[in-house]
Amino acid sequence: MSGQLLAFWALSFVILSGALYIVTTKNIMHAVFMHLLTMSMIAAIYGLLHADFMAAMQVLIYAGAVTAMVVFALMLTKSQSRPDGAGMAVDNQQRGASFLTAAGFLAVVIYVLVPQKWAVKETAPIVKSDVAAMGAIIFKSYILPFEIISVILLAALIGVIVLARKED
Amino acid sequence: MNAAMTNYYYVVAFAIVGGVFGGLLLTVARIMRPNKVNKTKLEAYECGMEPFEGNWTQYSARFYVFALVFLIFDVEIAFLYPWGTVFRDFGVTSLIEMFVFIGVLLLGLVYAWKKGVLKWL
Amino acid sequence: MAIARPFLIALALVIFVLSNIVFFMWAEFKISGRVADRLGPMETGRFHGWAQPLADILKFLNKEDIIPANADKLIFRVAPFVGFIPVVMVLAAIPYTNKIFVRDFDIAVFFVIALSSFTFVSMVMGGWASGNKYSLLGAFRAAGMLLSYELPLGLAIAGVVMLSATLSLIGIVQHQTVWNIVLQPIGFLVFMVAMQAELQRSPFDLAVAESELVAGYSVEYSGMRYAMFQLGEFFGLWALASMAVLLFLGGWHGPYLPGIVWFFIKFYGIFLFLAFSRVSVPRVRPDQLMDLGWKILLPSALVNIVITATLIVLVPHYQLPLAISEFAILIGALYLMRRVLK
Amino acid sequence: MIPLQYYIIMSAILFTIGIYGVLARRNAILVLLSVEIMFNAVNINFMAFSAYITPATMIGQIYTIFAVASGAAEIGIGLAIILLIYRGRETVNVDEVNMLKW
Amino acid sequence: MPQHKSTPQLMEINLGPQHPATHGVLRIVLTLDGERVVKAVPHLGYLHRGVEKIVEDLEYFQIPPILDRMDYVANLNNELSYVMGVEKLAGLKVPERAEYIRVILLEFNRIMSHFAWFGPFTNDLGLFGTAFLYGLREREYIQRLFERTTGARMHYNYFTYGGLRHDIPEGFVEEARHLANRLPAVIDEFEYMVEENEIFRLRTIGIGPMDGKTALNFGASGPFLRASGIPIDLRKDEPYSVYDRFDFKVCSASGGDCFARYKVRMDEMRESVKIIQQALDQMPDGPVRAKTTRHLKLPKGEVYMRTEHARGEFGAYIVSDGGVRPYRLKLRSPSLSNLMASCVLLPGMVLPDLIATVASVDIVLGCTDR
Repeated sequence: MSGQLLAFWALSFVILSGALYIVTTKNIMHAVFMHLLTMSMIAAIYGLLHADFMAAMQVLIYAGAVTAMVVFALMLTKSQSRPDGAGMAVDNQQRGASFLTAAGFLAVVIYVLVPQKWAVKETAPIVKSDVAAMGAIIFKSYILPFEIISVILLAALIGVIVLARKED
Repeated sequence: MNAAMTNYYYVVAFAIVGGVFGGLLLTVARIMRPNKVNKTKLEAYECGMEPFEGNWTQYSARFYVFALVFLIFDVEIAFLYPWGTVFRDFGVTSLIEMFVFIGVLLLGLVYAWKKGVLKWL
Repeated sequence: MAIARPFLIALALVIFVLSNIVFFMWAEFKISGRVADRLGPMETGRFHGWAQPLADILKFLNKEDIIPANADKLIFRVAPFVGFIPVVMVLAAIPYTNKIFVRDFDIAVFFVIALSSFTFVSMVMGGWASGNKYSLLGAFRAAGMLLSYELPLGLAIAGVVMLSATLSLIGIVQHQTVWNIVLQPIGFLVFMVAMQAELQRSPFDLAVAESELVAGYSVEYSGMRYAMFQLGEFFGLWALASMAVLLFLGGWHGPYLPGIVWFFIKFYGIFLFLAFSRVSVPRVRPDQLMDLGWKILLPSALVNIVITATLIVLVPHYQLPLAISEFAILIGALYLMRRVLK
Repeated sequence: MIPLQYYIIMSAILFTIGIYGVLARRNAILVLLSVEIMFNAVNINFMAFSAYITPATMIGQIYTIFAVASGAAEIGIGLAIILLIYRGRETVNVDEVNMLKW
Repeated sequence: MPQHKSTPQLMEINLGPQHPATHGVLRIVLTLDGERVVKAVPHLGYLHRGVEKIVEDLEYFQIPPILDRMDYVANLNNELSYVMGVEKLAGLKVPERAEYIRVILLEFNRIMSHFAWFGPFTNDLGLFGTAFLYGLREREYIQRLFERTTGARMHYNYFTYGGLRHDIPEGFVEEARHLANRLPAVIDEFEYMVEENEIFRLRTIGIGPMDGKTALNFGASGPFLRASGIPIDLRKDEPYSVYDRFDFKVCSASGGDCFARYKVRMDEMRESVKIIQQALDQMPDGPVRAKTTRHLKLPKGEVYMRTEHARGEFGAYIVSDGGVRPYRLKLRSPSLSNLMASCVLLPGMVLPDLIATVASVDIVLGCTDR
């Protein structure tokens, strides 16, 4: 087993168990910080795919900004009166049905996807993850989505300000 | 192992060393330190008095707006770096593109400013 | 051997940085002592109290470790590590000269910025998990101010990235025939202020604000766990001060002396600045801090980017015009601010 | 060399966990976190395909960048809506928020 | 479905008694909305030693040491009101020389007290101990003089009815003159240290503004009141001792904010230096103590004597039933009134401003709690 494969297994284990923890724990704050861990490990997966810029961006945005927002939102909603969230019902009554739905979905996906033959480049992945190369591609070919992103972000900002200002 | 993977290997090694080092410090402390816990010691500190009930406070929604503005500018930084490495090659075009991008986000900042949500406390 | 090498390097580097940190601590004692017209530690170790930091570490090791009853035990234990491990990882990306470095990362700058966002996570975790009102308030402050100052920090660096068209720290230093502080004075100022805020040092030590929140997010931490937060802060100081040297002060460039000496001369210059500013100004209020971050530093960093980009693209030999216009704007803005504040 | 299938299966499982979370969770913030998990499962897929199939043009990777950026906007708005509901109803439980108007 | 707006979650928190910025053991129970103070209730009594009750069992000559322990930063100012009250009731005439020495020591003590305020005040604003130690350093020089004069560093027990316990030591005048000549430069240095500092100005100007009327209604006095633009100073308005022979200004400032309080104290120290210099020049020779008996019996009656303490009006109300012990000794402490006055300012402030305001009032808990 090569080192990369080992790393992949380890990362997958952490990611999947972290995700399972997020969807099953009763403690919301634990879920938030486990989310942080999971996202950081996904960043490591990106590293394994030779996309170090994306890995750093994943850490920057998910570990930094999104965690901050979720923590703030949690603190604003007082969704628990005690830090450990004891005595809170965080799940609904559809756990069994949800599990069946999810399992069915997984079965279908695996049934469809796994036998598929992908046109994998034999030499791949060898791309040198160069920020400059990526910048060149974005600013040459994807300039419209780039500008649209800025508008979306602006819309989100204005939306949040309008929503948050309702109190006054 | 190619160069990029070696980089990651180093980063992981540093992380492990950091973790182990921290753990080592705590372990040494665990051996050395006294451990005489009593109920009073385990109380939360509140200036020497018994704490009032409820250590949970609801902050104003303004703070949330801070987090969001931060998120948005964080995304902008993430785009600025690749742009900063290549923008000379495209000349004036990329300049204009970026100005539009920054301008639109700046509009958001100015909007937030004018609406008075950039006010902590 | 190839497998163990990174670990050995990491260990050596951590120990090297740690020994420097011991010196930092002593120097800070001495500097804050001299500034306050006293001697600072004199007894421990006989010669000018050189052993005081070691004694402090020993004391930390001997302190009882108390986890409050209503704390969230898991997060309480994990938080110091979340603060500590990323700053150790950052060490992998920092070069000291073009010969002495761990790895030359393609995205070193971005890597450092990304990892520095863990600092505030650790503070929020620690402050929240303590189950204490003061630490909760401190955690809020930490979250707010670190968020607000990461933006100017990142944007100030963006100006440097644009000048050298690379994210590699070695590349950036090699590109600096003229030190970037000359070409990017606005960026440098923004970086220095944001750096102090990121490091939670006075006058921006709001999250620990001794006279207000007692010790902020770390109220309930004691002994070695508390020391780990402090260590993380010092490692962060190491990382960010090195970044300041590499990005703005020409890294290891300098005449006569070898590069590594130049690096550490500049590094300790930055450290002296931090040590002096810590003891000479009062703490700002949270809202003033936010105003500074969002309404002064962030726009200035954006202005810096716009000027830099425009001049680089439009003027072939951009260095002189860039330096002149940046300095002109900086001086003008400072003058105006002074007029407005008076 | 890690086969591409590994990534796909891993992200499929991750996506499934996210689906379970969205369906079974009652707390809106946890639902949103589950959505984030699904989101990242998709991103892993993009990245894997990008690395294995179009390494030169980086299509998947660029797609992911934009997806992350718009995802950031999404979670921002999502949380803001949750906050608004909380302010009106004192609850963040999605099964109690069943009216069209509040 | 009924619509209801969520009420802000308020947090109740203890600020003190054991807190780095409450100057002893003041406890303020705060109700916070985020960091904004909704309600602030001071709780006193953590340093209550029953001074007023203890003194009922003591003879008149035994009382000054107890009073020393009230306001432990400006001790001589405490003693003065009481001994002057006793003198007034007993009809004692204090020798000139004793009056002058009293004035010199009182003004030095005022300066010491203001130094001891200046340091912690900057510390509470977050200045990392620098100005604190500068303040204490200057205080130390004066304290050494006091130690040589009175024999104690803190609880001097130097004033007694009829004058002083003993005469000043050799070289007192020279040392005092040296100190007095040195102090203006020191005060300038302190001002230079903080006043031009942008952050200091931001943290103090306009923070905790107190209007003069409210301050008066709460019975505030001293620098706290004068900072609100009401120049009431007992040394000028009803001169006691020999204060009418000196030329000095009553310092006041408008605004009533933390900066004004700081400024008033700084100016006041300069005036005190002037008084000291004049007193040193005019000081006559002679005895320092009138003829009195140890077990003094006061005639039946009552007297209220008030003097300008470093923190405001310090009053001693002595009721005598004709015995060797007071029937009742009521002490009016300026700290208490000033603290109560400042507490109306606190709601609506944010926590750092609250700390700055409470610090700027200059309370000494030994004085408020007695």
